[in-house]
Amino acid sequence: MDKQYATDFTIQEMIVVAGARTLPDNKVIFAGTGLPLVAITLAQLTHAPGIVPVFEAGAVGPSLSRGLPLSVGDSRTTNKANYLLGLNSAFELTQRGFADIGFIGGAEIDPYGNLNSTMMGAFPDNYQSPKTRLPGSGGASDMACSCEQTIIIMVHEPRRFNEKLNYVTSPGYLDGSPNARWNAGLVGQGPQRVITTKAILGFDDDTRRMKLIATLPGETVRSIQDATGFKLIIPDDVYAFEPPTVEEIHLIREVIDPKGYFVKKTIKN
Amino acid sequence: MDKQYATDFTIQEMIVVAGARTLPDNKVIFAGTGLPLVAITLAQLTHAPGIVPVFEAGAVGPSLSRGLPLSVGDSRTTNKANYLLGLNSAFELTQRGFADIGFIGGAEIDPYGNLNSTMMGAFPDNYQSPKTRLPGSGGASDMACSCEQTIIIMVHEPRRFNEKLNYVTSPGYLDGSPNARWNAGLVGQGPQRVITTKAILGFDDDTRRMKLIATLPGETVRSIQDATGFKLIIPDDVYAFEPPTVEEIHLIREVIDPKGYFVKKTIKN
Amino acid sequence: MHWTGLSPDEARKFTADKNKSKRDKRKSLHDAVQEFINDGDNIGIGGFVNSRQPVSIVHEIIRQGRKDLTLSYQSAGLAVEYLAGAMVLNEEHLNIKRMEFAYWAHEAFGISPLFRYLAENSKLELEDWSNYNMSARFKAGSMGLPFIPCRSPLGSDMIQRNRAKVMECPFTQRPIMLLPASHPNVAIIHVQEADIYGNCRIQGPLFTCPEIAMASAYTIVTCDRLIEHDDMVRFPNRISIPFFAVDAVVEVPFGSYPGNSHGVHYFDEKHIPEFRSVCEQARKGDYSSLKDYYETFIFGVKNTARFMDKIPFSQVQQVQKIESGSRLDAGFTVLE
Amino acid sequence: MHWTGLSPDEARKFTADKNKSKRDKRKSLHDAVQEFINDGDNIGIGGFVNSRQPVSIVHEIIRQGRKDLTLSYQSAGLAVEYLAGAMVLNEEHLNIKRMEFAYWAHEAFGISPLFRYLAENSKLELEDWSNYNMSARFKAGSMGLPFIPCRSPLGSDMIQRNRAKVMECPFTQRPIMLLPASHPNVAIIHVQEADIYGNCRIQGPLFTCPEIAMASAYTIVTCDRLIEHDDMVRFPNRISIPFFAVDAVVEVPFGSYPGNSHGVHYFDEKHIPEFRSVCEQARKGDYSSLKDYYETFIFGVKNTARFMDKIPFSQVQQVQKIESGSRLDAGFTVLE
Repeated sequence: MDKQYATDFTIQEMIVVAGARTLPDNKVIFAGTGLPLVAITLAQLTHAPGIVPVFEAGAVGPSLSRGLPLSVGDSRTTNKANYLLGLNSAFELTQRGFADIGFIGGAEIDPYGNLNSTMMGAFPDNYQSPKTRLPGSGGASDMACSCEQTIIIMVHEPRRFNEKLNYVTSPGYLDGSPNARWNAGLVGQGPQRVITTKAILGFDDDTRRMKLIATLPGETVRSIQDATGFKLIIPDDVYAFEPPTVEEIHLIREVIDPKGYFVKKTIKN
Repeated sequence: MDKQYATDFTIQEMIVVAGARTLPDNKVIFAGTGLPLVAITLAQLTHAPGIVPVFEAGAVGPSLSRGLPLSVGDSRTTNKANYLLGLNSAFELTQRGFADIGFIGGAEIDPYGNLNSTMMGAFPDNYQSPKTRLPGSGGASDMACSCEQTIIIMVHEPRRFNEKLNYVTSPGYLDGSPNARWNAGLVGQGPQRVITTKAILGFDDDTRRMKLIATLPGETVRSIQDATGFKLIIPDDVYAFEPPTVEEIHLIREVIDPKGYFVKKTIKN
Repeated sequence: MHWTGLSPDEARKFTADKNKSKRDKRKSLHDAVQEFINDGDNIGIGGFVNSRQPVSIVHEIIRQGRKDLTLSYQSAGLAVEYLAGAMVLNEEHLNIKRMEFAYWAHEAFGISPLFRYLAENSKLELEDWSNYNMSARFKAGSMGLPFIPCRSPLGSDMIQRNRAKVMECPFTQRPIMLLPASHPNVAIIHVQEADIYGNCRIQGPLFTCPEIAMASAYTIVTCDRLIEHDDMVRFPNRISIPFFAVDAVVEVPFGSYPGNSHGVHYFDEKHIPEFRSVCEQARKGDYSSLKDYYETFIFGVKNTARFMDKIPFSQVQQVQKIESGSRLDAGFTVLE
Repeated sequence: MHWTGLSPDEARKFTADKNKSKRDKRKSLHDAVQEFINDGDNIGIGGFVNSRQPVSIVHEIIRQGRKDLTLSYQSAGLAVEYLAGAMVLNEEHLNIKRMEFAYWAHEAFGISPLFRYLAENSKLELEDWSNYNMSARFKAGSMGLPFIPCRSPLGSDMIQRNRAKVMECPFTQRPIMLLPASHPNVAIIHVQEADIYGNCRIQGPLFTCPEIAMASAYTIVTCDRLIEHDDMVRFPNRISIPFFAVDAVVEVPFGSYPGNSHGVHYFDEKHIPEFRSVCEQARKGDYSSLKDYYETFIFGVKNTARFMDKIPFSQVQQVQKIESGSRLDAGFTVLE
């Protein structure tokens, strides 16, 4: 059967498709709230039915067939779960090495994959009166630290991609120095992929700085660099990412998030 | 109704009766294996139905009406329990302050209520080839450390009451110095009573050395001191402990331990 | 070291001295809040975001008013938003002084308008932790330990904004974080089922409710259903919080509404956005809708039963329908 | 620091690199022991004294023979006594090198004759811990922490005989013990119920079985009953060990006999004293009864089913009768 590509999709739908396709089958995947939740569900419904989702509130390996959870702690995360205690148990098994991949979002990122989800404004000086106070770490920083790998999903805008973060909530490769994570006492290997509304990005093996891997439909190397507040490494083998299929967009719109809880028509800033 | 005292009882039966009577009602009592298990059951059947027993294997507040447990981890400890996880949970709630009294046995004791249940022989020199290897701490040392108070139950023989222990397994008042337990980092207050086959003993408030409180039937101050390997403090108000009643002996023999698992006819050394 | 709530040594002594007997602990919600929650308290909040949050207890705290509260929790939505709304309306009646927390927002329902409002206007003393940090801090408290080690988030700026210490592990010689225990003065917890002594049976994620209850000096529990003690102790493995860690038990059906109580009812996907929207208006400077909301749904009602009377029946039916299933033994409602 | 089994960093890497997919893990007991237990291994032993000890796995280890074992457990009876008996009979076939433990005896059934024999004759390297120490060491391992703090037994001589460290708490300035994590090479666990993927449902005390399974590199589980996966996941709150912490599942009815399996059968109050008595004779220098016992009940049978054939039926009936009751939902057998 030939694949049919969708011609009408939003950038949020694109990012969910890109995120889902990045997830390998049969791995234990610790999913943060928001778009990761949608992408993991899409992956399960397409190429990766053997994914074992873990939610920080306690559910391990549930079937997500009862509707999109509106929270990583709600009833829909618990259906046919294979383990179900609480937050401590979920994070402990992650610290122990049972979570292959952490799948998280963030509001601001730097070239080393460090993330900010705490505040915009001068830190530490204006901590008590930030320009914008964000919701806070939640479990994202724990996943970034202790899942064996992390995949980051975020909106691609210049103001979100900065050489220096306002506040480091979730550690990536820290200052990029050799073995920086090991030396800091971290156990996971760090971010492998950053999936944005414009590109698939990775990290250079030596410098640990962000590099472009693939351009999403409608984007070019130039448009992506222009939307990034720091210089990206652009290897020779950058490729164009395969567009969403009709089936993928159908699943997102009709099956996974019909009410548009996480996948909005437009992205609010 | 007048009390009828038993005329025929063994010293093990006497010690169980003395132990049971020492337990206050409505307290959370962490019971070690052996005689404490029998005494706590007798207390529940007589003056203290509101005792909340805790067993180290996990059971909290069970009804002991299904027969004497042969182990602090067997099925009979779990009947109608009010909490039932595992060893960590039992010891954690003890460390937290939820266990009012720990009720433990020991093989050797010193004047400060420190207990040995590890080995007889020269320590540390002959640790690898002790004269007698005992079963080991089990949970007794944890109870001695972290229950708010402890009650000790043991056979009264000169070789078991020594000025210096072969090996300190379960801390009492350590060297007896002021605040020795607090200074060592311990949270519980230490041993309150030592119930033996001959006497009820306590500890002097100042010196923390063992003092005689009551003589059991058939014993005198002299016979007790003679059976003790160190000098006891003998206050003026030592009294004769009330003998076992017919009802108490009946309960032990016919209801609680009819097969004589813990309450043997004779005591083996 | 600066302790909020009780220090580990104070908490140990408090619990050791407490009456831990098995006795009927039913009280009215009014009396429980009156007796156990004081001005200046550090309150440990159960639930997770908008699931099994102790909404009814929070409404009663708001009715009574309390000052200078410290709120300790990992991730919260409604419970904290309701307290914040009361503070925005009248700081003299109720105010939050400090928060030790990881996340305050509503996930799919959006960010917290009042968190932005209060934080951006310097109204709160904030201590940043991760979800695991706060969960582990309660766990250390429940275990009677002064601290617990943790491997995250080493390398983050949070360490500058909290009381964790980084030390070299004496066994591996690698850096490790030590998190100080949390011992709130009072825990507020909603569960599906409890008995009159305080034993609690939880279905679905436990979140960190058992740890918060065991760590705190006092614990107030509301439950959707009060069940017979005999039924409770038929299944001891199902008891998540033992009676001696609980001080007051109140049967409050819909005690976590409009949030989710697993196996009882789902989120009210209509009421939560409505409440959030009046909060958003307040953030933008228009307090009138917020004031109306509080007068209608909190100050204007005596208790949760009267609060529920104000919710259209079809909405209540809908949240129950989503979670309906077969009620089996041991307190499990299984959706087929 | 000298680590037995895996170090925390080795254990983390081992588990991170492991295939954690949900797949059928049924094996024969012979193959499971052959594949996962090697000479020199540190073995984490589940159960508590004589309850839910992995007796059938131990019998198979004895049949196959293993050298230089380290045994890690809190309190054990039968499992360790059986291994010790094999060592006493033929050290070339099986020997215990080291034990990290708190208690080895049989409670109501008496002390362990073979422990006295081996320890008093310098045959074992011993590390003394308390029950809580060993439980907490497994817990630290299961949590991915290199150590866990503990308040007992501070002040004891055990600290001279183990690898705990005492430090000043940086928050309270009081002394506290730090216990190094335990990561055995392999955990051997018996549970009442498991599914083919390795999910385990335990009734009664959990002991430290979940922690040992999560801490170890490999886990072998025997179960009294293999149940349908669909039944298992209807009650996720009842799952005590998740599938990805288990490497082999073997259905072995009476896998902990002659010990107690809660809700399935009680102790065999006849067989345990019989076995203990042949051990006591060996301690006193007469090995013939011990040899007969092993030839009859272990070497002379292929598996646990054939072992049970040697037990008088009336004895089997009796141990089951004590634990008979109504089997309800969620794997609970409730004695009425």
